[in-house]
Amino acid sequence: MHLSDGILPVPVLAAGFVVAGALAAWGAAAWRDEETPRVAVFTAAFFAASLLHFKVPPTSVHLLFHGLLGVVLGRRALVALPVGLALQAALLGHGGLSTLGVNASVFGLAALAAHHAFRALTGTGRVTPFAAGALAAALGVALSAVAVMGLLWSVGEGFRLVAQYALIAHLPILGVEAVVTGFTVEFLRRVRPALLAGGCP
Amino acid sequence: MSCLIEVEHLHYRYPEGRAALGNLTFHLSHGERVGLIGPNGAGKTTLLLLLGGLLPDFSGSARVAGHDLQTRAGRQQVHRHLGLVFQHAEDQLLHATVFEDVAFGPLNLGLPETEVRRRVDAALASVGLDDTARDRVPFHLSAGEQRRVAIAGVVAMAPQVLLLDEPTSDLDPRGRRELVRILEGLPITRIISSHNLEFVLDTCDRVLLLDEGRLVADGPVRRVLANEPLMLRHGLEVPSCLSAAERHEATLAGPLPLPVPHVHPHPH
Amino acid sequence: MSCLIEVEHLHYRYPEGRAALGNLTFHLSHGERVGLIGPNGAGKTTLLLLLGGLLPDFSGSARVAGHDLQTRAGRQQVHRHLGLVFQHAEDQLLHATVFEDVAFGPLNLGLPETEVRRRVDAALASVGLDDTARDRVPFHLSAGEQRRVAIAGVVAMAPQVLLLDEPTSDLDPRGRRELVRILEGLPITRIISSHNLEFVLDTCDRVLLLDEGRLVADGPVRRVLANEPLMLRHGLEVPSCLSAAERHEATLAGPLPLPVPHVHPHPH
Amino acid sequence: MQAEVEQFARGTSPLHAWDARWKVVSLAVLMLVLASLDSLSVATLGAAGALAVLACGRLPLRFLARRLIAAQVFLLPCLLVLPLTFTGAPLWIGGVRLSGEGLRVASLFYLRALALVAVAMALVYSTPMTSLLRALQELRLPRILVALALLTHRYLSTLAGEFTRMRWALAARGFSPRPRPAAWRPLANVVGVALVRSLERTERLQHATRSRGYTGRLRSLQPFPGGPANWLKSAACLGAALGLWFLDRGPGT
Repeated sequence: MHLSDGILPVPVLAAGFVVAGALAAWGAAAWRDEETPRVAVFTAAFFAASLLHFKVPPTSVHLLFHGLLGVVLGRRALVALPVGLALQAALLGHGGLSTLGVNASVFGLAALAAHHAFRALTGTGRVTPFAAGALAAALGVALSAVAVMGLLWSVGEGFRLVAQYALIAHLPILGVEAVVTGFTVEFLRRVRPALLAGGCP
Repeated sequence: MSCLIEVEHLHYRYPEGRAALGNLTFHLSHGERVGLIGPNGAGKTTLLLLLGGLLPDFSGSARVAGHDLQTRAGRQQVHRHLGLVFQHAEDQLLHATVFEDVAFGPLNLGLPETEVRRRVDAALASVGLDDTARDRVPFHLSAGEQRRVAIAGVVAMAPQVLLLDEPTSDLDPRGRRELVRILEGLPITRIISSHNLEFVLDTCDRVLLLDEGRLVADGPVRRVLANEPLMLRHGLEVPSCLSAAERHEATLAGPLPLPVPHVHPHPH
Repeated sequence: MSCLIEVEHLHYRYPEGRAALGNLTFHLSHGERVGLIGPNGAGKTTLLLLLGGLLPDFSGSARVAGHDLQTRAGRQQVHRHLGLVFQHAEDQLLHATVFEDVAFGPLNLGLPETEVRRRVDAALASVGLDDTARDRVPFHLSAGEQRRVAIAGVVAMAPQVLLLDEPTSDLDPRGRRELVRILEGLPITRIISSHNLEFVLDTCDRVLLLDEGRLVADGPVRRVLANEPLMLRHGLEVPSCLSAAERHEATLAGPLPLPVPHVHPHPH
Repeated sequence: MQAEVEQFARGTSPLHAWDARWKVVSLAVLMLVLASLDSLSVATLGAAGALAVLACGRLPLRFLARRLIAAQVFLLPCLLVLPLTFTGAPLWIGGVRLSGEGLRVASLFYLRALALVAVAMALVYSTPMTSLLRALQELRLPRILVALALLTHRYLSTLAGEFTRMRWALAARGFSPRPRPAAWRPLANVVGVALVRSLERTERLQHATRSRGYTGRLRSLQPFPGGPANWLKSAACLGAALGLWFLDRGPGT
């Protein structure tokens, strides 16, 4: 779930841009031109995921895929996410340009956590690729849900219910996204294992 | 011979409003082998997608194996009788192994496991893929092998009619020869759209010529393809393997009479 | 005639390790019109991409217009001399209007504005697209028109040699005829990879036959294409327009000597 | 979708004719101020101003309405809850106990969101993507972000077609997209297939741009429009932002 325009105070928005900028700068270090297509494809996938809606009354939620981006792109996801979010805000009106920094930071850190969780899980050799992908994606969604809840909570006491609702609305996303990411990771491992070999140099 | 596909006064517009098919009428019976030819943009692919129940919102009538494609139920059932092989085989390969991919259709039909396995084996054999291919990744196969997996995936559903869209477009001559051989071994009603007219000559008896969404000729394959003025008028050319005598005869015979609608009353 | 492309003992492996090109040696001079033929997977596209400076990490030597493709600088400069038209024209279209798309290459060359405009106009005229096409959206054009925009985008960079990968694969016979006419009007050194051997006959003088990444024949187009045993051995077939006499002669002449020393023909 | 947006971005309104670099900077400052407004009356003024800026673009109303609604789908439900959950002076409307403070905060947030979305739309829908990226490039946005945005945006236009074909392929083999656990694997496979194919395709796209001499720096024949009109528009925009800011901190506080 993206944080929309209009709610967060300016200092938080500004901090979001600073953090996201720093993350993107770190994420883009030692970039080789040959990597651009791979990152672009997953950026596009992240963009398209937000078009897959399902209803959670009274609103509707959509898939996020930042866990998948983290699993596949590693720290490159920190570059992909702001670009994907900017395109979502520009072309679809999801999220917002003013909250771009905050959203990119939230998703970026969650993606990074998903990446490390995936590496750790597959490293043990006792977990199937499906389970590793599913758990990593679940962790990514859970972390971003907690972050969104925390940010809304911080806005003021009137937002407690909204914050709780935001957390609950993430549960179906968490379930669907874990399963879809798990199958996707399994598919990629069989068809293009090089994609999962490691995020970046 | 009973009527398998009945299309009458079919009109279709692309979602953006441009006319794609205009007043199409033709019938197809069990056992016919039909080539669908015409220049780029003539509407060949659109017609095949429509017959496959994938495009709603057309006007006129289209029935396949008794299913009315104007109804949602009809469009959802038509895949039980009609197998559609897409132009780019890659578009059709959705699984991580050849076996899973070919089994996908039969599983969706709700068949029991033993029957699914039997069908997959038979389908793979019919397209000349042996057991070693079953566990391979479809995306790692050559264009010709991918095409064969795509055909097997459709054949395994045991359709009454097979629709192939430009099956030769990414094949080299060897792949094309193999495809002709495979189609010979599949004794099934078929519609094949193709720019490769020699391929159409090898695999079809009857030809429908489309141009700008309209049916401009419908007749025996050698007679249509040898009609030089007709072919040139619609951006095609007579295959060089047709003899001068055939060309002369076909051209003298003049324009082909289109089967007139209204003469076939509905058998229902 | 000076040497424009020099390839010697070229080896290339795909990133996943499979051999793509093995011990390739050939030279190409200004003004030559070369067809690149061979079955699917022979390495034709890989060779064109490599000559376009897009694949590093090969072994052996490859020079285009004096640029050594083993060096990064050489690969980055080669687009000034060599124009590459991709198999799927759509993959080459980047901009929202035809004009902007054709101007993209000349702008990247750093040319002044008036020169860019002059080149775009000339390039569009040379592929038979008129002024009304300039502001159209490339993605809404037909396959044939897209192909022409793609060629114009490369011609506008005034390359010394034009590389076309499967330019006929999605064209109907009319589109193919137009492409032959357009290529006639572009008096330029070229390499055309194609499965359509009649097209190769119409547009090339010399032919390189690749199979499994190796050069198996290099000679005058009619002599190679008419050599039936050679063609069949490599999954191709003699175009039906070549006369029986030509076939007989070419076959009698036997295997073609490869023109460059150090290349060992492979046993079959 | 992109084609539609691109088409609108090629209009001739005063907004379209504004140098994209000045436009990005001026509207960014305006957005910063709009996001910071705390007074309900100033926020109303800000939202009206933002809508006026958007109106300068002379974009089709239906299109704008659709986008405005899409942007608020996620926001409105949250705001509707606020008047019920805030404590403070109660306000009885139609037998429901509402919080006056909650209403005020919800309205303020709604107006701020409306203003921000309107300005963002004014910027994005009056600037072709390549001009926007070129402006960001001149404003020193890192080369990698520009290159990545260009390639992603270009690829999005093929992605939709890709998904349509795969949906057809599923339907043609009798797959029904009803949501149920058994459908998840095929759907995930579609994602996987789309990714694998997209990768090959995007690699070809990048090869094609590199073979035409692109090194990550966008160039264009359409220079950014110059002249005093640019300065005036930017001055007006910055003046309005400054005015809103002062009003918001005004004598009231």
